[in-house]
Amino acid sequence: MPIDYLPVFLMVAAIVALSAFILTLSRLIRPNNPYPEKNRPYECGVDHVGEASAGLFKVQYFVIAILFVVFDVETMFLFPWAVVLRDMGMFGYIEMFVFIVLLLVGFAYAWIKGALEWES
Amino acid sequence: MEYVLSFLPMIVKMAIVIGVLLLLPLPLTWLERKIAAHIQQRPGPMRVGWHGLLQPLADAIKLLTKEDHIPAEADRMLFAIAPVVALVPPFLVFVAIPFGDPIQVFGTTVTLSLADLNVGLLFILAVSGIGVFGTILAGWASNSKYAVLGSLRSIAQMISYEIPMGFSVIGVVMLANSMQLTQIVAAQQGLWNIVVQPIGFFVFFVAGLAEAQRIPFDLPEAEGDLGAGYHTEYSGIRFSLFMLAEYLVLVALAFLNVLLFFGGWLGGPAFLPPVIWLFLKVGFFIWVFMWLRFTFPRYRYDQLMTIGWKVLLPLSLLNILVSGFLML
Amino acid sequence: MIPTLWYLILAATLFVIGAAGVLLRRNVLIVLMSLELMLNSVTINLLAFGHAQQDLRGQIIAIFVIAITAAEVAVALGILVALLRNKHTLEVDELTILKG
Amino acid sequence: MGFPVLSLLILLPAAAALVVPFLRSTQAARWVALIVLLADFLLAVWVLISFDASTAAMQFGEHYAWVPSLGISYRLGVDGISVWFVLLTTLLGWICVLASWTSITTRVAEFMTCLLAMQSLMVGVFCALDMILFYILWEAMLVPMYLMIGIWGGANRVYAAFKFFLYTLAGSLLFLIGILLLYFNAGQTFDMLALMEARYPVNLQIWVFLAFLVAFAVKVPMVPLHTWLPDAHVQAPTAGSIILAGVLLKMGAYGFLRFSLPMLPDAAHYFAPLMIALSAVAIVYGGFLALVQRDIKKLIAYSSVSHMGFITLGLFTFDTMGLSGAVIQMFNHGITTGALFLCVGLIYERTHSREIASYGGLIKAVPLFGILFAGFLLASMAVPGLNGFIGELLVLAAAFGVSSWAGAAGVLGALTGAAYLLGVYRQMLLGPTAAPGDAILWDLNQRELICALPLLMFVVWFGLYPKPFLNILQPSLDHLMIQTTLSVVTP
Amino acid sequence: MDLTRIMVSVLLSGPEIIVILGACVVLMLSLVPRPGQGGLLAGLSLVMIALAAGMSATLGHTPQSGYQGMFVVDGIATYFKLLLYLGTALTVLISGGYLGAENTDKGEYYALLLFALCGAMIMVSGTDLLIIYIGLELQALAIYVLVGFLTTNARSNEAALKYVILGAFSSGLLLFGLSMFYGLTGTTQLSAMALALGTADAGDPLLVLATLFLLVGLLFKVGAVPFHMWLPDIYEGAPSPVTGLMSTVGKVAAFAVVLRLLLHDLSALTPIWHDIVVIAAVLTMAVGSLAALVQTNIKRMLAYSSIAHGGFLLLGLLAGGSDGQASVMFYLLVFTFMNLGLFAVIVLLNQGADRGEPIWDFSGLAKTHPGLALITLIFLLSLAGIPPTGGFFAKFYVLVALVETGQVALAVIAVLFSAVSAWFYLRIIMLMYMDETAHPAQVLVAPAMRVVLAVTLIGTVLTGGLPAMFLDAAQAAARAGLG
Repeated sequence: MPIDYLPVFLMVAAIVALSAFILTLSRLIRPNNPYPEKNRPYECGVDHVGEASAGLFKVQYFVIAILFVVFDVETMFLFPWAVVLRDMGMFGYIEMFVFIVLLLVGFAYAWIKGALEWES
Repeated sequence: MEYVLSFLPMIVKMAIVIGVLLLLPLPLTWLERKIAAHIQQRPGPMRVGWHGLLQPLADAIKLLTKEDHIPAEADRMLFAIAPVVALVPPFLVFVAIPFGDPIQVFGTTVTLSLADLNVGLLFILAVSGIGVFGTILAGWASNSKYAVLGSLRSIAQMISYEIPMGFSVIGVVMLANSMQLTQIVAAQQGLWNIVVQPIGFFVFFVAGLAEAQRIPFDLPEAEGDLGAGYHTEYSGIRFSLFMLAEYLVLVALAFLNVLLFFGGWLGGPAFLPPVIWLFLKVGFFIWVFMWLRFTFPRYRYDQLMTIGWKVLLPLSLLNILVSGFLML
Repeated sequence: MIPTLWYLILAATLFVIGAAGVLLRRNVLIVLMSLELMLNSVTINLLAFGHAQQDLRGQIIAIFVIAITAAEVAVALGILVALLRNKHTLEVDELTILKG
Repeated sequence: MGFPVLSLLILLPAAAALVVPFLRSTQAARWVALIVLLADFLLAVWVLISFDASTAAMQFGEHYAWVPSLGISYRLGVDGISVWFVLLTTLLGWICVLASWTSITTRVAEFMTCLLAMQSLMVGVFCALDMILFYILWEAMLVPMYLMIGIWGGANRVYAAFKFFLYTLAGSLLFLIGILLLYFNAGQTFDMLALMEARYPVNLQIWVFLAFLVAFAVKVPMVPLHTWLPDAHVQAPTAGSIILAGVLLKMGAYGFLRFSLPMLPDAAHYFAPLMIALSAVAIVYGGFLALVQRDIKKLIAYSSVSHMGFITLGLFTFDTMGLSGAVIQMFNHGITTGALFLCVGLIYERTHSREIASYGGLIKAVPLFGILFAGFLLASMAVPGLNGFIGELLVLAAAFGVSSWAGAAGVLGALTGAAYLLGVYRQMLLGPTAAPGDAILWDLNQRELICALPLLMFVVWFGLYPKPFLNILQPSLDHLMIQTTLSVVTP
Repeated sequence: MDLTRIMVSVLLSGPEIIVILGACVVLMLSLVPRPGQGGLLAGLSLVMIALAAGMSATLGHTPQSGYQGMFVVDGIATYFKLLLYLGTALTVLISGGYLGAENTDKGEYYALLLFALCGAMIMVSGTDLLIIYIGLELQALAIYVLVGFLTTNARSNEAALKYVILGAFSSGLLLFGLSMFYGLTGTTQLSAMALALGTADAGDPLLVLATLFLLVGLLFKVGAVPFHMWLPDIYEGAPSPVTGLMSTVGKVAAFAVVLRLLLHDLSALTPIWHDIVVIAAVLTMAVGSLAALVQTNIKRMLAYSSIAHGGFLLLGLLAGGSDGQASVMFYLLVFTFMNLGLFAVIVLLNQGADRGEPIWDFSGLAKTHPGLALITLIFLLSLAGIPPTGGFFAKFYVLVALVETGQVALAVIAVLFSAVSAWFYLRIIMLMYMDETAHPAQVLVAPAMRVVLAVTLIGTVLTGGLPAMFLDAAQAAARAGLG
């Protein structure tokens, strides 16, 4: 029932309010003395060069992200299946077996292809 | 009025949960430092209060009053939001966690949970997934190389372990025929899941450690090596919100381990109320986490990814197939 | 109970926003997000209808839609990465080798 | 069913067309094409000889199912009209090979393939008794013709080829829709005879007639749609011009005669005034345009427009005289114009000029050529005693029966024709000898004579003794008259 | 769920299972790179396709339904599947040389081809909107990747990205329509939906809206105007064999879905879509024919030509009835032959360093390669619809179906644009035969390519010369499918 989720929303509201309160409180009592040198990004004391957010990163991060997107969604199929597996019996099991085997084919492909190798 | 009153128990419960959770990190930090100290055969904090008991409080005051600076090139808006975003998910997890069977208080039935959702487990997994947003926002908004790299590493780690984590609890759901946590606990009436799902537990436990970014999987922040990961640029109260969130994740993880694999509040000796018994188990897990922290070395990043993808993921998938077959 | 119509209006609004985003925004990533928005509005529609008719089919289709969307995004990002390596841009306007 | 002689007529060149491109030697290609087309001609002669002149029915019929589910069949047959066109086609076929014997030097095998394919398709068109078969052959003809003009034509050949192709294609596609309309109104058959038997509502007839009109008018060509013709004629190689003028133009008229008149008599009558008017315009306009041409090929092309006007004029008088005049004119124009283009081709091969004014006194310089050319020019002028006369006379007589304006236009056209043809005659054949540039003229050799003499023979034969021709034609014409007149029913 | 019904379902989907297994095996084999691996994988793919074709042929025409009415094997499905096998097999054969020339001889290519084939098969057989959607996405996803297969080529990448974005956009539209249909009828299964729609009011604004969304999605996939903008860019950028695949297999599958949805199960909606499709068809022919006139890139030109042909196919849809369907089916068969044949030629000519595919690649071809030029000539004539090639009969049958249902005006428009479209095919013929400059490159025709050229040539000529058997097959399938 939707009403079950009321605490969820209340909780979000409460935490946001609480954080706001704490932050405001801190703002009121803490010192505030910024100057340009202090506000520079941390780089072990060296002058920073270029934009950090515009840099290009190791492609492996993208690969991992894409693999995650694909695999994570499969969880969605597994949960409902797991709930009713007892009722579906062998048929349901075989169905999911085929599904997981196909998933493993893809996984094995990614593995052998080297998508999971972090080094080099 | 009647209608509003019907929400009263819920509001009271929520106040308790929030209050406890907000204060819990204080003793936990003390505990962790003490455990660390004693494992390393040193006394740890001793000055503030008896055996340093008030040390966390002092720390809190320090953090609250410390100057907070925002890097000049940061996205100020996102920079401010990130800690809050990181803080919300662990609290939400506790919305769905039950602390025991319903009890009778003043003649009315009170459930010992904020919301015993019928898809509780899924909800928890989903909500904890939101946690990465806090990380990515923090790293991105800082616009600092250390922070960005740290957040990338952190995210890659979290999402890598989220998959085996999700797969590992499938066996539990299968056994309980439900994703409702009270049902899952109830299904362990005779036998705890740890017995029938050892692989599931192992995967869940390890993946959980990685999710919480605890040693031996604390690479994202690895203070000694990498600055401080995604929250390099944070200080003061904002930093403390991140710390708060991390501790809460730890606690939530302990709860989940207990609820899913160790029978929750069940099976305790009769003289203890189930709730206490649950807390004891949770406390044990928290202690285990801390103990691990000072026992294991840190993995290399490639080892970390290898464990996640090449060990845990196939293992959890196999676990699903085998336990499904055995169950039928 | 929230009337089904509200869901539909929400879905339609999201859909229109998404479609507008696809057609008007120039950054490829935002275009992809807008696509996601369109497909999510479909999911809302499906769930609302399924709920209104007390029919599980709506949820099942929604799951499939989500899964397929994930695959689509995965493919899109993969291609985007390849493109980024050849042409360092995320702007749709700069994809002009193929006139049209 | 008997011996499938018509199929043989069609398939013989087709088979040769498949073989010729693989021949290594150009000489072999020429000889194979010549022999095959000559054999085809002899076969056509045999068909003519064994033709039963006493009946209007289709003869040498063949019928095989082709696409049964759509009612399309392979159905052949000839009557008194089409048998003559088969003869004409096959006659011009081998003449074309001879005419291109030395003038085509590049890609000879491919040229011969085109000629053979054309021949097969053209004979097929005249023999087809199934609408779709007819249409397919009619359309397919565009391709070899397009290639002939486009590859072996003059300087501006590509443009001319394009124009030719697209004009004809656009026209004939509407024809297809018309066929389909008839098909569904006549009970789903493409059998021409059955389609002629069927009766259609006047409204439908009018639309279908218009659709057919476009196709045939382009092919004839009638006046507003004639502009492709001068281009195509001028740019085409000699053989192409001969085929275009000799056969292809006749197909438009043949279409009117075979489809528009018998199948859509009501619409034909309805549109007769328009058609007559257009024909009259074509006669006069074509004639006047021919008058001012300086290029000999263009002149003949415009004269064709004018002469084809006589044919359509005759067809739409709905008079026995007019009809037979038109058919006779069709055949004779085919011979005469083909011959004229042949002559132009022969002289062009020597001088590479088509400028009328650059020639003079050819009759002295090259007497054999001069005599032949003179003969064909006179025939084209419709001088009594040569083949052009009878047809034009019959058409004019019929035209005066319908409308004195049309008749007057006809007479004017004939006079103009006389004027420009005589102009050519005087300029090129008489007077002091002149040739463009420093071209060396030499008289016709044996091969060229063999090309031209049969045509001259026909010219004289039909001029003096057209009786056998008319005998074979008559029953079919009578039948056609019945079909066009009796079917005028008020719905 | 009793066992026999499951077994029947599995049996019915046998061809799909074979193809998927084949794809998985090819994918796995592609991981062990060896010299000559491309040939092996191509061969394996062909074997798998042949097996699936055999299975489909044995399943035959009698309508049989499986997976609780979500999947059907009937006349139309079998016919279209055979067509899909043909198209994919030819593409496999074309690809070998191309991949070699592009130095991207990766085994995944064939696996993706098989995945695309399987998706298309599922589209053809699905009788549930969800299944159709899944098939469509499987096909589309595989083709997205195939379009971008030349990873180092920016054109290929760009085309792939555009295709993903627009493909997903159209999927979104389609899905939105689907969700509304689900809401209105309470089901996604076509037969149940047809029942529910039988009593529905065609004027209901929600229903109209749902139909519109569905229609727009479908028109997108078909490449009909005004949703055709993606086609030229993607055709141009994609590797040539993939373009061939998209223009044949993709079109076949899309039209199979269109036929099944609009003419069969959702025929109750005809009043809503009919006029829109009329306009779309006319515009499609107009834009396709006219825009092709000015193209100087052969693949772009063929993209527009393909759009124009799509317009013609829509006319077959408008004709409806068993003749209309059979005409679309026959058209697609002929189109597969002639278009893939032409793409094979393009791939042949395309092997040089210059990959701009300008139409001048064809100039003077007849001088240096008369045989190849002749074959190309036949394909071009067929595309232009000149008899006696298959293209003529394809268009002819559509016209027959149109006139049969009294839509003469449409037929007239169709033939007019058909005449226009002849222009740009003629242009290539002109270049081949009438251009004086000799074709520079020496073209080597590998054995696989010979097979492709032979098959497509024979197909194009046979469908023109002896169309009876092909027509009968299409008609029989259409009638069996109606039952």
